[in-house]
Amino acid sequence: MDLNRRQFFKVAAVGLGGSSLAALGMAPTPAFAEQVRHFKLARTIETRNTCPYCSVGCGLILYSQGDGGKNVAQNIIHIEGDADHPVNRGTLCPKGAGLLDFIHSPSRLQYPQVRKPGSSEWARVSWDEALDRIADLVKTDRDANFIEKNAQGQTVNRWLTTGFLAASAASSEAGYLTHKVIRSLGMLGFDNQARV
Amino acid sequence: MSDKPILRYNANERTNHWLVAILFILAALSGLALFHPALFWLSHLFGGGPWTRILHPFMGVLMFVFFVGLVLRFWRANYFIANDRLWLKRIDRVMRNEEQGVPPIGKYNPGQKLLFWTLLLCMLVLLVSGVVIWRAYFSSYFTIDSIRLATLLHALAAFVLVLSIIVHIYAGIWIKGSLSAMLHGWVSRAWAKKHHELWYRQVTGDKPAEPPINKKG
Amino acid sequence: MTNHWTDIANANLILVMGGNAAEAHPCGFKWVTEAKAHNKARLIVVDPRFTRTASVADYYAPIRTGSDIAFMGGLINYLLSNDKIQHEYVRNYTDVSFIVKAGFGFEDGLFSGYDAAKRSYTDKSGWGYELDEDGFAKVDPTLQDPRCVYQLMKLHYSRYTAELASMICGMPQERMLKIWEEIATCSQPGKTMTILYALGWTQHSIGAQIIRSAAMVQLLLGNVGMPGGGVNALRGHSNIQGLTDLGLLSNSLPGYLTLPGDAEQDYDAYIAKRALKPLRPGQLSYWQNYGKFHVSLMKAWYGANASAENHWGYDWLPKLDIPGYDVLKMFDLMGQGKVNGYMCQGFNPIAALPDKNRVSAALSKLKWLVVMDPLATETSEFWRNVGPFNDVQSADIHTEVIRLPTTCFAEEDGSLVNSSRWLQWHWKGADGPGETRTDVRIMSELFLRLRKRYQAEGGAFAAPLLNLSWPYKVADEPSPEELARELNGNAVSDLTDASGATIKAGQQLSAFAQLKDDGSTASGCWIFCGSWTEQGNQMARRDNSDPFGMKQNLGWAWAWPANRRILYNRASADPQGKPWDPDKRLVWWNGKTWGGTDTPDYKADVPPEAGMNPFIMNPEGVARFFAVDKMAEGPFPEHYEPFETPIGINPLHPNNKQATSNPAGRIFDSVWDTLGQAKDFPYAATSYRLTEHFHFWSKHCKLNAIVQPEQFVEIGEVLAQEKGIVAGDRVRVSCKRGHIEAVAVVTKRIRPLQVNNQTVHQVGIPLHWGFTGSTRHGYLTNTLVPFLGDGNTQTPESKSFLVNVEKI
Amino acid sequence: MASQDIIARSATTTPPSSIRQLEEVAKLIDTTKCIGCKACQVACSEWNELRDEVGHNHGTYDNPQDLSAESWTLMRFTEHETDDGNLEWLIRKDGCMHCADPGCLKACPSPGAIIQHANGIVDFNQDHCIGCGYCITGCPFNIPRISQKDHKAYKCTLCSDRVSVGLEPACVKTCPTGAIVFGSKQDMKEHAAERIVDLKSRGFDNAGLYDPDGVGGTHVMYVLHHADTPRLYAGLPDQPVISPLVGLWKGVSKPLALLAMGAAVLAGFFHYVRIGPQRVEEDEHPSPPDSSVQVVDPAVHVYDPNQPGGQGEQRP
Repeated sequence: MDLNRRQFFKVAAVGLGGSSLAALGMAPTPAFAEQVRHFKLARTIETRNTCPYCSVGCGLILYSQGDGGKNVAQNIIHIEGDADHPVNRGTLCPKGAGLLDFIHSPSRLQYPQVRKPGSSEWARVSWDEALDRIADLVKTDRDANFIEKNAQGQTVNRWLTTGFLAASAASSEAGYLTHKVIRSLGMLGFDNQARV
Repeated sequence: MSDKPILRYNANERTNHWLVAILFILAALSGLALFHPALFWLSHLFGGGPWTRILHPFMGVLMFVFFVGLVLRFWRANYFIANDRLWLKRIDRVMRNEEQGVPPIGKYNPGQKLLFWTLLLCMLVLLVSGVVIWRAYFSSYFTIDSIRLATLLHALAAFVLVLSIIVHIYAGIWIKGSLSAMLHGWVSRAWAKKHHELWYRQVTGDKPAEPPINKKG
Repeated sequence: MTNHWTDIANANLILVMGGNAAEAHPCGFKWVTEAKAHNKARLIVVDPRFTRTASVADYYAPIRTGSDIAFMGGLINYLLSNDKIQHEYVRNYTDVSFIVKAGFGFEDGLFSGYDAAKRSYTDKSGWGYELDEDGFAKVDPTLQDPRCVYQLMKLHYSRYTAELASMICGMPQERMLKIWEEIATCSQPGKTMTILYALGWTQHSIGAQIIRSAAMVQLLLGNVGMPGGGVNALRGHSNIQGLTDLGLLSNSLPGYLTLPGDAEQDYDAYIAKRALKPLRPGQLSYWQNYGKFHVSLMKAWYGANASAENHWGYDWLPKLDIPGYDVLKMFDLMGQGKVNGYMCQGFNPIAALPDKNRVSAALSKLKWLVVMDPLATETSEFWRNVGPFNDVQSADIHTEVIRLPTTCFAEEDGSLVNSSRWLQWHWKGADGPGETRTDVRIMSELFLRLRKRYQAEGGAFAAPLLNLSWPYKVADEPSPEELARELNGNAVSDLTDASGATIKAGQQLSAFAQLKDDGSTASGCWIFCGSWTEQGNQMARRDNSDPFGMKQNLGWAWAWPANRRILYNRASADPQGKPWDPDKRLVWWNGKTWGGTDTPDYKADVPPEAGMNPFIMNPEGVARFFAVDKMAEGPFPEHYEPFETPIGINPLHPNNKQATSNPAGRIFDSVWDTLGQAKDFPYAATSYRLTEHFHFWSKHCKLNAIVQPEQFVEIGEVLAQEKGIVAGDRVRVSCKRGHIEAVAVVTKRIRPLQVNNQTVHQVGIPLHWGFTGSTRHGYLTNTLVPFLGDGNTQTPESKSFLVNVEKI
Repeated sequence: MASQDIIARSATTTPPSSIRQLEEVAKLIDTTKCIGCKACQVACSEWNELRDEVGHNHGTYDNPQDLSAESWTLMRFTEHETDDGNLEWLIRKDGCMHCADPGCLKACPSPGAIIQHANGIVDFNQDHCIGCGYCITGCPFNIPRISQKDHKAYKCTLCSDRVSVGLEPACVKTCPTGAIVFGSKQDMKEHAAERIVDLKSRGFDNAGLYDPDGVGGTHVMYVLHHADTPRLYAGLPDQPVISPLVGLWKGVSKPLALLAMGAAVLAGFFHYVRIGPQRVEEDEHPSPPDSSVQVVDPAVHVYDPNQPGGQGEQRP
């Protein structure tokens, strides 16, 4: 097959037309002023909080998804420093900046569990089972080992065979109530993390 | 003189050539899409930018593989011979379709031979540099500087290749009979005698014709 | 902190020693940066390692871990012998002129009254002042009396020459002197240095005395009570200050009240012993009000059941037969099988306490263990075999473990007390995951169940449980608001306060000055009184204005006591009541009353000429260089070697083995043979935290795991070369108690030190890894820490022990 | 500052709208205040919802080891001993410099995959990214990374989503010591000037600002104690420029090449028009081979140019 002049012109014309057509029709429309990523906090709920880590006590703002309506389970999607806070003025250290992963950590415990003596795994239990069991264990030991009077017959009202370590990040209210309860049991083996 | 035609390319050779040709078109179009913004629309022929990026290197590698096939078939026919130098000197006459003083040449004229070796060189450069800038699999093994150099060489080789192929295609259009030769393999004795006389004599055993007085084309 | 975070910006010089503020408290450290930027302040860092704090310091000096008293003692000597002290301050506001009893003595590293058998000072009778006939301490304002505190102190520290100090600390002498010189410039009135420290000072067998020595330096420079001054403990955890204030300690009650001992059978004697009378004329001695605080507490706890008749329920409080059942003591008893049950609320003892293997063995002896935590802690899984990281046999561990999921900070309302003593309220942002419950609810439900059982079946001494006041609207989950109001306190019956104003029964009190010891007031923690008044929740205040530009922010949240931001701030003014420096004004006398940029830590209406001194909590009215009988080791800090010492002797007392390490340190008999010798474990190791992680919590956060994924130890280039260790190698760090394996970080930042004419290499061991969480599993670093501690605070010596290092 | 007008798009030959006079923003990183706490790393990943792999410790404080599609910034630590024997721990926050003359944008073949905002932010738009990696080739600071998950290029966006609503970038907000500050480029230069005065007073005679001209200045600048030797800071380029190779590749060569190709086609066209095809004077349509007659198949007559007769004798 050979091309004569006319045919050759045809080919050329078609090629040209085709390409310009493509250029017109198929070329991507340049998207101007495109917002690459949209701002995600536009309508989140803001809650004031305090960093639970060190004792600088940085102000936090928790941003949670949902407007607080009846049908929403607020979910915290972002945490940022509180710019009004006189100490941190909005800043956060690497620990505070990563707090979102604390709240949503795969290590978060979800329900009460018991590990039976000698066992190598957890068994899930209900809160009532767990708390009743603990109450029984506590009472049994206290009743068995409570010391009302010492050798010299002095009133001492102490209980030494069970101990309690208090949290270092629990709120003062929780700490106070814990102290109130623990002392009412006469417990002395009571301490917190102040030293370590 | 007999008018029995001569088989210039057998079926395998033709197939091989057209495979390379098709792959070249695809690689070239996808390459050009990434080569200059004005041609980016070509990427839509391949299903968009990412697909163009994904397909181009595979098409390139395939083209190279088949091209190797051509090389194995034709490299011996592309040695330069004595006449070639004169032919090249008289290229202007060739361009003017004059045969006055244009020496007879073998199966391939020096232009075709030059093309052949240029293509081979370009293909090699394209392959090596192409591997270096192939992000999905290989780039991580090379330094940023070698990648930069490779990118430049790749573009350069591609440019030369495209240019050569344009010449090649036009030659095919210009020299009547060569396109059909590559399409169904046969050329007329007259065609062979006119364009590749030495080859013609070799394959037919004819003696050289007495010196012509003059010829018109 | 005597001062607070933002106040650091007022400093002219910042000494970070025994801490690593930039890494452990980055957002507080910001105010150091501010002081540098806006106050031209200089930053000095003294640390065994060139830390990230050191990377922005103006002067850095390396020091051998545990030798800080030698440095401070040398500094005291330098200041005294070069007369670089704030004379007027020292003369008027400290005890330098007090005459010490003849019984006091110091010989060959031991103070008078030592009982070698008991390893403690059983006779502290000499550790006090000569009293005159009116019971006031004798003083010599000329400071010439050889028995006056000034002369005794001078004598005591004259031994701490620069040569000796440098030899003990392994600190090049010229660096030491350069730093001392810089510090000495702060003896000018108005030029202040702040000292920032943390566990790098507390976690030594001599921790409390190191801090005293620093306080003495600050007193000599007149920097206590001054803006940009003070001795500032950068507390570790978000509410550890609050829990200490609330007395969650073996021997404490809320507000630094203390439990009685067995001998204190008589209630009035118990109060009298604590309501100290002034030791000098005209002094306030605020603890005279102890009774009011105590009665108000008991009214808060036992309500109507606490009455004058039953001494406000005095017998419902347990009495101590020993100084205290602190956590070390309890785990020692546990190891002896004398403890049956244990509860851990947000505390991970197997990772936090010294000698992991000992702790693990102790826990295995428990009948039952309850863990309340938001996270899966190592303690709750101490029975699980996790290969080399926790190589135990679950089947052999017969402890029943109950694990209760709790909410975290974001899932509850409440207040936290930061290091600045600020009570800050926070709000709930979302519900906790799964079935999590608040600590408040768990403790309430537990208590109500116990009370029900005691009501039904009786049992041992049920009275305190049955009489405990539980006035909460929702009994099994009291609201944080109710508890906060109870902490603040209210009027039980109508009363009139000092100003004559009447407070109706049930109204919130506005200040602890209103507390009474007749049962008409209740307050769960007297120092928190004022945090939730009739005006509402003061802890939730958010006015961050700073009208005087002194960075006091009185309108932000609420600070105990009485919203004072800087303790002893009366000392920021001279005896005439004028600020030492107009640019550093906190409080001053305006002719009628005390006031200023901060709430006066003083009786507001007492004129300067009355001669009442600034340290109103001390019966002396002044600050003490001489600690009288308050410290276990003696009235003056003395350098003792760590229990595991790399040099074997105390260069101050080379010939007295008793005085090598702290003679009154806390150590149990069973621990002695777990201590290593330098010949087997030649390197001085120190453990510490990294800025990327918080204790053992943040390793559960992917974000933090990413930026510090795997356990490592830091080794100096010289030692690494000796040992053929290159960065990235795995090494084994061992001591007599066990070993860990980790990646080696080889660094220029730890250099060999010349100590007592020998080369001492130090090894740095961060502690954030364990066998639960999102980081790569690691060994619990405290495997290496000896099970012993400070004689006053029982704080373990996690900061200096001996190890060996080998390439694996 | 909040405006996100686009003043340059990759692979776009016509200028975008650029008549508005907008103030340029800049992030200033003060290495002399930086404590290397990595808060910026964490805040960046938190805000941008990135979670890189939990890697290994390789004997340094640097973690992750290098930038990745999921780590857009990181601290690089260098222990440097000065001539007077003092130890310095030089810590540099590495990440996109947001060049005024961005090499990545120059190299990118995909229209709109890389855009430069009027406030100076250089941003990647993954919707348009084709994953070719040319941006990496073009970047003088070796910043962009291709994700092996989705084969798209990623890097610091200077939190363009935050800046567009008037906020500062996440790393700036979080920086505990104020080592990272943000504002108009002018203000940042002034702030840097103050810092440099302070640093000189502390004995850093070579303290200075890093705002390299080679790339037309940057919208992320450093204050360095040793501005005379930026390479001390984990190989920060002393004189960054877009590689001449890239310049050649993406510069004039491209239009010229296109021109040449076009010219070649036209040359052929006009050659055909003017000189026309070469025909063999005989029947244009040779009769199809008839098998009865002997045909010549080169396959049995291998042509050898070196055989006698191969050299056709000269014509006169």
